[in-house]
Amino acid sequence: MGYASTVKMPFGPQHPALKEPEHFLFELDGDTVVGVTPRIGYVHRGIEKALELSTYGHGLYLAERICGICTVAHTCCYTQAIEELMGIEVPPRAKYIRTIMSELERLHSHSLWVGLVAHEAGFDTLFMYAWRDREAILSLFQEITGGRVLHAINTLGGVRRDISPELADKIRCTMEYFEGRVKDYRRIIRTEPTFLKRTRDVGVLKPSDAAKLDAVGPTLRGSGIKEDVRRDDPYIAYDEMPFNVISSDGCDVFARTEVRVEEMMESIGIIRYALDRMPAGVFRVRAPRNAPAGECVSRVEAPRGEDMHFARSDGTAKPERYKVRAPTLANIPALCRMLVGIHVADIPIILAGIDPCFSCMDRMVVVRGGRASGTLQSKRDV
Amino acid sequence: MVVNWARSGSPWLIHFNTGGCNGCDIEFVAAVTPVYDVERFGIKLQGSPRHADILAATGPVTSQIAQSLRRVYDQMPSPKFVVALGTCAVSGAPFRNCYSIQGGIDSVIPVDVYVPGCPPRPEAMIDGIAKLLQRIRGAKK
Amino acid sequence: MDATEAVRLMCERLGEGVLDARAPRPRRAFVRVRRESFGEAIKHAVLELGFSHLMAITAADAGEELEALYHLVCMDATVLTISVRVPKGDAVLPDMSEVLQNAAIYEREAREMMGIGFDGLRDEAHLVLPRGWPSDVHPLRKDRTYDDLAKIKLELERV
Amino acid sequence: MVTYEVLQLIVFPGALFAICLAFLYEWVDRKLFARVQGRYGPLYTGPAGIMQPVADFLKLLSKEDIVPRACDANLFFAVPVMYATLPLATLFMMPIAAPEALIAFDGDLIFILFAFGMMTLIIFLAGWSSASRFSAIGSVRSALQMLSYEIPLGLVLVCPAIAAKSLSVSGIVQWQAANATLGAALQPIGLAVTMVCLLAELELVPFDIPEAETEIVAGWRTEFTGWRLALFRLGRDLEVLLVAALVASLYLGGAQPLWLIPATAMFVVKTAAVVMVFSFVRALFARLRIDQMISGMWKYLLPIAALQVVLVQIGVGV
Amino acid sequence: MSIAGEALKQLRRRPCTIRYPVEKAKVPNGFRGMPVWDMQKCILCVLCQNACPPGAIRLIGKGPDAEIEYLLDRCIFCEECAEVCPKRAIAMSHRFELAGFDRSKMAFRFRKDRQVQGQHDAPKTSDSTGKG
Ligand code: SF4
Ligand code: SF4
Ligand code: SF4
Ligand code: SF4
Ligand code: SF4
Ligand code: SF4
Ligand code: SF4
Ligand code: SF4
Repeated sequence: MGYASTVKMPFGPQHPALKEPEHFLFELDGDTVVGVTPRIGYVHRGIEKALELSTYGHGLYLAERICGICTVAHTCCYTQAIEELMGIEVPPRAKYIRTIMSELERLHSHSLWVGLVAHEAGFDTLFMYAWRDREAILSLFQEITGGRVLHAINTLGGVRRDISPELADKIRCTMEYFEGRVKDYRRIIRTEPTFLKRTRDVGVLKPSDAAKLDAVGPTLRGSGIKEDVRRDDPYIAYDEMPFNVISSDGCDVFARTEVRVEEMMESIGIIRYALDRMPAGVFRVRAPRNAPAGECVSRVEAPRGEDMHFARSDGTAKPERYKVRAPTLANIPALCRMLVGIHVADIPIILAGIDPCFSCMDRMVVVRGGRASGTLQSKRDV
Repeated sequence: MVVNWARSGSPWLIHFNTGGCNGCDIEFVAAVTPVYDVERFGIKLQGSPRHADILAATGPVTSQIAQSLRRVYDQMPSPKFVVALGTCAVSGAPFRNCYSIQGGIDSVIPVDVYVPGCPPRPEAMIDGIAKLLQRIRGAKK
Repeated sequence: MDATEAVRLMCERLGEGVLDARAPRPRRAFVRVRRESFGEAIKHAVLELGFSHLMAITAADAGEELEALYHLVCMDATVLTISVRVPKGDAVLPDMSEVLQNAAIYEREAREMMGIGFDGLRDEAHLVLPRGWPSDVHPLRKDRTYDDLAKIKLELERV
Repeated sequence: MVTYEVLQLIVFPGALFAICLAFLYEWVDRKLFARVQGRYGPLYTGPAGIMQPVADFLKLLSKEDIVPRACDANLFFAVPVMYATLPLATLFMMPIAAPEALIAFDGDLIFILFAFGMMTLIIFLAGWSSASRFSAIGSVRSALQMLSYEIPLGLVLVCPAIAAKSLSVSGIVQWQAANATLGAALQPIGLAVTMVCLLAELELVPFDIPEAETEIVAGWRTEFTGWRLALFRLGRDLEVLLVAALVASLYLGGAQPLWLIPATAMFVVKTAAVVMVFSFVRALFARLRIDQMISGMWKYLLPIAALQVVLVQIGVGV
Repeated sequence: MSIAGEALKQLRRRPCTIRYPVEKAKVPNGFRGMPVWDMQKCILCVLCQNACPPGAIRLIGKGPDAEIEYLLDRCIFCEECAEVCPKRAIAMSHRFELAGFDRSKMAFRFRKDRQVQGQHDAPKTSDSTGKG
């Protein structure tokens, strides 16, 4: 039983490997996956409609709740879009604070992810260590913003709280500690043979496929393509920050892990630089209630890749159309490509490899494979 | 007596995200990790609803997930308890008007403990679970 | 390629097909084209100008018409938004997954949420949104009010 | 006299003692595993959480019992009972309170090996009887895994027997005492191979493939609830004790009194040490994939095990 | 095996766990817990109601009978209300142990002369509020 010619194996919506409810229907031939039908939409909450029905100020809190992991990315993207529509310029100090928050978020998100990928590989001890160390970042968040996960710090016209010199010292101090920890992860993932066995040559995504299927973020950079919105299309204060865009040529789960760990080192560098050079002055300007008619595209490099918001205003206090495209959705075609032809036991680790966060994906996705026919478009190329 | 002691001393949890924003979920997972370590209470995370005593649900219930939630709840052997973690799970709050949201967890299954917070800190979650355990311990046969 | 350059090249190629073209700030270009020139515009941008990365397709409700906005990015991170309008009665666009491999996923989204049909898009089967959601109700259309949608939601719950 | 023997079987060093020890070791394992990860582990159920396994067991007994419609009811009933009683019965062949086990005969080592095989068969039946996809995959994986470790395990386990010229565990313990030596000192390779195979037998990381939570939920146990699950957990704890007792007896001298320390205490100390090594080791690895595990077992472990046999033959021959 | 060094180190160290219900949790200044009202200061201007994104605040009634209703089960602890209040009548307290068995007890009513409370004790305004 279970090993007949091709069997269908459901995966989710409630499954220990997915902390979020999603459903994948795998077609198996023995122990090999021959087809994937993602069936998403379990987390579809209707945020786009809600955003169009709420004022710019209230919408900020909905944008923040597109996802609890990259809230800073989404609020940066939201505020940036609305500020462009309103025509307000954010004070430089606020830009620096947003940059610091974005990078802290990258640290927390990537270390969370290192833990998760370890967990998927059955490496619970590393998972525990990574999450323990992540707490240091969360307490920083708590000190800076008053909340551990949803920060409510970005606001239209700047940020709501300042980073005082004492706080800056605390951040530096935590960075010192965290740098040591990241180096330790780097050593562990590069040398632990069982972990390497599970991640090397698993979930291969060729650079040409990655580019054609428009993968984003570490998934793309793990296939050797150096693209990063922070460098290519600088926003907030990134044009003043020195940092390297990390990529790795492995094209497998291990390469994606490596990219993330190295990015953490870069983030620490950016935070230090920004703290040292933070301009003085106000950190918030008043935002008007209404935005004049207009439209704009706003892009942000979230920890998982490029996040894009499109806003169109009509002169009222509410957006006329607000569109969100979050990184996980962009990675789905590439994910389906990776999942075909692999071993069943590798499914969780490959899924985890793109760091899928469905809550943002479903914000809009309505791709639901039909019973027999429906698969994602990528299936067609396979 | 002994039964209540055993039940309150060995709550096994199953986690179910019904459509939340991940904020609650990562805080819930954080509660399992060293800094909060709910295993102190004997709490174990279970993958199968068949093995669980407490359903820890996060997020507003989307129309699509409602049936799955119901099914997971039905699969759990009684006595079973439900903890709604986070404002969304309590009332669906920021999303409660959205067209594909049914509301809080209690719009689908009965809830024993509500833990407001967006997201609740891991301590607040522990507080909610501890209150539930206390109630189980005190329960008359 | 920078934004003004992209706008200029698009206008040169499409001529009368362009209804509106702007480059409001560096790295952002908006070009609105006539329905007839739409396919040509996308192909030109993707294949000749190098805007090969499709970020997303936004579907919008513009009163009598529906609008689809294709957000394309090139290597220099310039975002070119090509938009096209179709009347509500005949809201069909060609499927672009020939040139943009990941277009289908966004096209399906646009169809589900806004009711723009895509000629040649497979996976016609089934409806959007939660199970049992009526296939002719597109929640992002402006004429769909919250109360209206809430009624559908209530019906779903009863099932 | 008969009552005394019955008492021995039921209370000490028989069933009751074994069950208590098994629960204690589950606690030791969880506690140590948690400490390695920088956590406390169970803390509030009993002093330092020591009653945790008991609470788990009692709670499961008091839970609702669900029998899935699709499953085979008879098997579904029999499997948990067998799973708990088999290791318990096998434990009677382990010297616990004295160098002589309650049941000792020449060849009980073979029986123990057979019992390990049986455990896997029961697991297979368990997964198969519950008619669920995850359970089925779990049990197939379990059987595949057994095929790969059973042979090296059998090979290395006969080495102490060859050295002691006895196929009885008690005999091997007594031989070690008589020669004032330890199996571990004579056959370190054998000990290492045994430990690896037993990690696989117990389905611990890196070989917890049949229970890989992130892949197939709870593997073959997915569908079991209530007292059935309680018995599975008990059987599992007893199996850990059995394995620890086996290692302690064959390689660490087993239940021999040392000066004033009684045999039972030595037994407890040695088995506890083995359990702690297991839980420490399982914290250090990632899970392997089933094909990697099987090929590793055949490629590396089997030759090493064979080498050990040859070495022992040479040692005995000389 | 490469994690063995760290693992051995852990065994010698005390776990980093905060033994929460036994030990008290430490909450930093500025933490956004449950908002509390100082009705002495409130002028019933409704700005907080308008600012609240999930609609957790409502003004009920008029004149001397007017009450402010605060719905704990809807609040997302965003601090908008405290920020917008012209009289600084709202402050984010440090209270986060808000779990309850009954949702109907999660509504609070505040009146200018007295405070009608739900399940929780009257939040004292001096209660370790973030910003005094
Ligand atoms: S991938 Fe990340 S966000 Fe998604 S369920 Fe897993 S942990 Fe949560
Ligand atoms: S998933 Fe998207 S379309 Fe659906 S409600 Fe959320 S934001 Fe709106
Ligand atoms: S990818 Fe989406 S769901 Fe995941 S963390 Fe980012 S915004 Fe959140
Ligand atoms: S309560 Fe807040 S953090 Fe939790 S799921 Fe809802 S929005 Fe996210
Ligand atoms: S407090 Fe401000 S908003 Fe309220 S009535 Fe007075 S002036 Fe107007
Ligand atoms: S904290 Fe935010 S959600 Fe809560 S009452 Fe104040 S404004 Fe409303
Ligand atoms: S703005 Fe307020 S009322 Fe509107 S959807 Fe958001 S939370 Fe609900
Ligand atoms: S904003 Fe302040 S003064 Fe106005 S009603 Fe609210 S609490 Fe009272």
